[in-house]
Amino acid sequence: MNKVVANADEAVKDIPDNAVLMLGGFGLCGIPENSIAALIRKGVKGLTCISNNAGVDDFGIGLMLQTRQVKKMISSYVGENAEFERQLLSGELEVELIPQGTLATRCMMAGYGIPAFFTPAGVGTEIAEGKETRVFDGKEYLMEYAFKSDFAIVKAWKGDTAGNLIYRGTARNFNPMMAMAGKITIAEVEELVPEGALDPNEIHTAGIFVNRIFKGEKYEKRIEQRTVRRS
Amino acid sequence: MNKVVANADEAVKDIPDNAVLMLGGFGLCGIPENSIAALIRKGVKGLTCISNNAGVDDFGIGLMLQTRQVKKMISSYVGENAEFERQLLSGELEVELIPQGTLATRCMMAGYGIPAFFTPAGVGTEIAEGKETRVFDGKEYLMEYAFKSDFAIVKAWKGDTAGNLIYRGTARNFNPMMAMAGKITIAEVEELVPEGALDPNEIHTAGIFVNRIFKGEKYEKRIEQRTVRRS
Amino acid sequence: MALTKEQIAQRIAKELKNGYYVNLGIGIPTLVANYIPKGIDVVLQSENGLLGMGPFPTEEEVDADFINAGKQTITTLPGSVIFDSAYSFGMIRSQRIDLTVLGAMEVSQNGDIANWKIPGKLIKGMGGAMDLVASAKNIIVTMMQTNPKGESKLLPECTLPLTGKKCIQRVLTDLGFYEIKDGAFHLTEIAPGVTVDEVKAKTAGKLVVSATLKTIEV
Amino acid sequence: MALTKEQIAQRIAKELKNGYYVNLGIGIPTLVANYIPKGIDVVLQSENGLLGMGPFPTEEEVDADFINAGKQTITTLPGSVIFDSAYSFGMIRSQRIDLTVLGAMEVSQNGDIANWKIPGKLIKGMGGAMDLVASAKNIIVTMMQTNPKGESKLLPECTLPLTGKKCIQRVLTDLGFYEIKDGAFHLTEIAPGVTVDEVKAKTAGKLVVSATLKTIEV
Repeated sequence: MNKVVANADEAVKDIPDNAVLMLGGFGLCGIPENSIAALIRKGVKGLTCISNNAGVDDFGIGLMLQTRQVKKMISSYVGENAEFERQLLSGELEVELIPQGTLATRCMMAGYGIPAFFTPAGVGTEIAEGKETRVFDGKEYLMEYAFKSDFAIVKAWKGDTAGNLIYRGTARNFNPMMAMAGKITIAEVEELVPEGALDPNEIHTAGIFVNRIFKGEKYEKRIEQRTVRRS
Repeated sequence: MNKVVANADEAVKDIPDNAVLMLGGFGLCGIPENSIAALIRKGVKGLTCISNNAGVDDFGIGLMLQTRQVKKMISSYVGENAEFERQLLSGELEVELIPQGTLATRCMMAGYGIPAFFTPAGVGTEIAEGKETRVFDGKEYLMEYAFKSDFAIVKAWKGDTAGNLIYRGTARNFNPMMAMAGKITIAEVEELVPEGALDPNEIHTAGIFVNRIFKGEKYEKRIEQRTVRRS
Repeated sequence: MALTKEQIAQRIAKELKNGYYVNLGIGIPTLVANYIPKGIDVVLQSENGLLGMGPFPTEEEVDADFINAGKQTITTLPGSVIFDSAYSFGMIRSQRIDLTVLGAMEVSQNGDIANWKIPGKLIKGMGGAMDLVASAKNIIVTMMQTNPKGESKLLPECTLPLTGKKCIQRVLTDLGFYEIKDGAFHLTEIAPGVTVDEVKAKTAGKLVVSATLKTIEV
Repeated sequence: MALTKEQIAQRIAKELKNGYYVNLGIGIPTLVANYIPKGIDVVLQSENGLLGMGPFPTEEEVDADFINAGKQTITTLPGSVIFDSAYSFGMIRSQRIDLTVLGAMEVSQNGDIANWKIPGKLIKGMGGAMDLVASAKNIIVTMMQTNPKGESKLLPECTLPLTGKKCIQRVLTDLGFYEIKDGAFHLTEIAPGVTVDEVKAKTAGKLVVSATLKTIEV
């Protein structure tokens, strides 16, 4: 089972204008750097991006904001980004804010083939407006839907040619759920290995969910908040 | 964080009569052998067991059927068990059959704090009787509820003293979801190691879900269908 | 001549395409694994939690921690993945399985299927069958055309409790290959040496013989 | 004297019990980690996907793949576990977190909380706050008693958009520790040197002074 494509440009080449994308990562941690760069080179427009954050001005999804490729962000937290603010205030950019756990779970449910589920997050807040509510065991819940997306783009640490993925540290975050949730899933990895090189017991994402995989180049792995202690 | 108890008897000592238990395993693979033996020694009665299968006559949950400790089985498949058949036909034992994917997902949802969800399994069949149905994107789904259980008893390969677990091979099956779903979760392991001995990236069940852990003795690991090829 | 079980499996194997993920039920479907065409790379899913099911182990390789959905000891292959049962049915429900092959007791001309329960007989349970039939996008049901009493298993309506409703599009029996559409069994392929009259006699449901009827190559 | 941020953190740290799993929000709550009592074994959860958060790394240890929910570089500890964000909020929703500490802009006497959005100001988003407040069984909200304009943040009703409704039972400010019940803030502990009159003046919501009012030890 060989899902390897040559590079990021090849992987994203059929993503059309106005596509709905999922992009893995939390902050700048575990984001598909190479695929974002390829999307910018390709110049695809009008994107809806489901991603927990929107990057910073000069890294991550922030780069696609600079080039005005994003029509709408669906995120839980979008601070730390001046260009984002400007586009939002000017009305160039739509934003839909979703509680982080709901965001993660709506991705997961897409991968699990479960169209809707109930969560207490947002009950009694503006997030609940227009949503069906329901009481279970005396507690109120909102009904939330699985996301629909055209492409999911994730970043893993190691992957094999069959698309099996292993993430590293907290760079895992949203990547495993999004990998399960795309109509087409693209995975970029730091290390691409042959089938059989990964222990079947240690794989985080099964290759069945991954349509294309490639080895990314020169990961910058930008750090947003470098906090250190004295050694 | 030390969750180690001395042995199986200690782990199950407060399981009362009429408790609702989840028991991990698929067939005889990955079942909590030591805990089942301790439940038999303890002689607790009237149990409701949520488990994909009911063991065979002389192994697994089948042993608890011999001792008439089980009031009700909630399973997806209960063949291969003569005592089970006898008790079922005589009305001594109640059985609730649930599609395997629904069974797995109802465990998972309990661990995820999601009280209800929608699945297509069983639509239009007797499984759907009395259940709410709903159409999403033109397809009909049943609303199913998260399980409630008093104790979940799982079997892992390796575990650390904080309750973090790693399973091996297809002995994983229902164990990770059930581990998340018990009010009290008991884990028995083949190898008990100190905190720090397991790679944080390779752990399948986070210790936060596990209340008690112990090293099981003399795993028999009975094989139900020994199928071999010529070497 | 009606097809043998092996010939049924061989015919199904021709439906396999390169890159397919396949779930094979217990019985005849399992035999399909023996006839995967050369050069066709398929991955077998076992719903208890394995993708990339290998052959049975040798005596030395037998490991109780590695079994398939039929509880048989099996092996893994390079590229195999292990996962829990919820994740496994996640991939089934979200339609990542390209082909599902399963047995049945009855199929109706509306695509209903019954394969888990016979009233009056001891119930063993549906296992994963209800999840599979309700979720899979591409299912082939395979069974004998008639039951041991000689009664047709292709019916106007199922008489046994259903496993799934309006979910089956294709059935392969020992006598023919059928497409279910517009409330009828459309015979598209027939076993060599079997006559259309024999098929008609053994199909209780509405039968339409395809204008392009072919003989199954064996 | 009103409590300093460090003193607030110290007081909260006294609520920690051996074996607690704890989620600490950004700001004052994070400081609690500095005052975990000796002999008390607690595990810090970071909702982006880590249980067992360690201290900041040394320069040499800095690793971009290891960050906390505040996007700060962190380390792991023996016994740490990494998981995905859905699993992380799974443990939050199923109430495995024993104590959640978070900041707020406003709290109402009914237990409503507002801490994510100020109309007219740029919205950054709620992150995990709505999931946490709706799910946690044991929450301490910590904040200054008044905003920079001197207006009380303990209100009859929140004026800002809510993060959660009727979910807060305990609030610790620089002036006092409150239990919210029966539609009122019950002052159970007061900062040393602060008078009940000052608390009254700075509490817009209904205030009840506990008969067993204690002074917070600092």
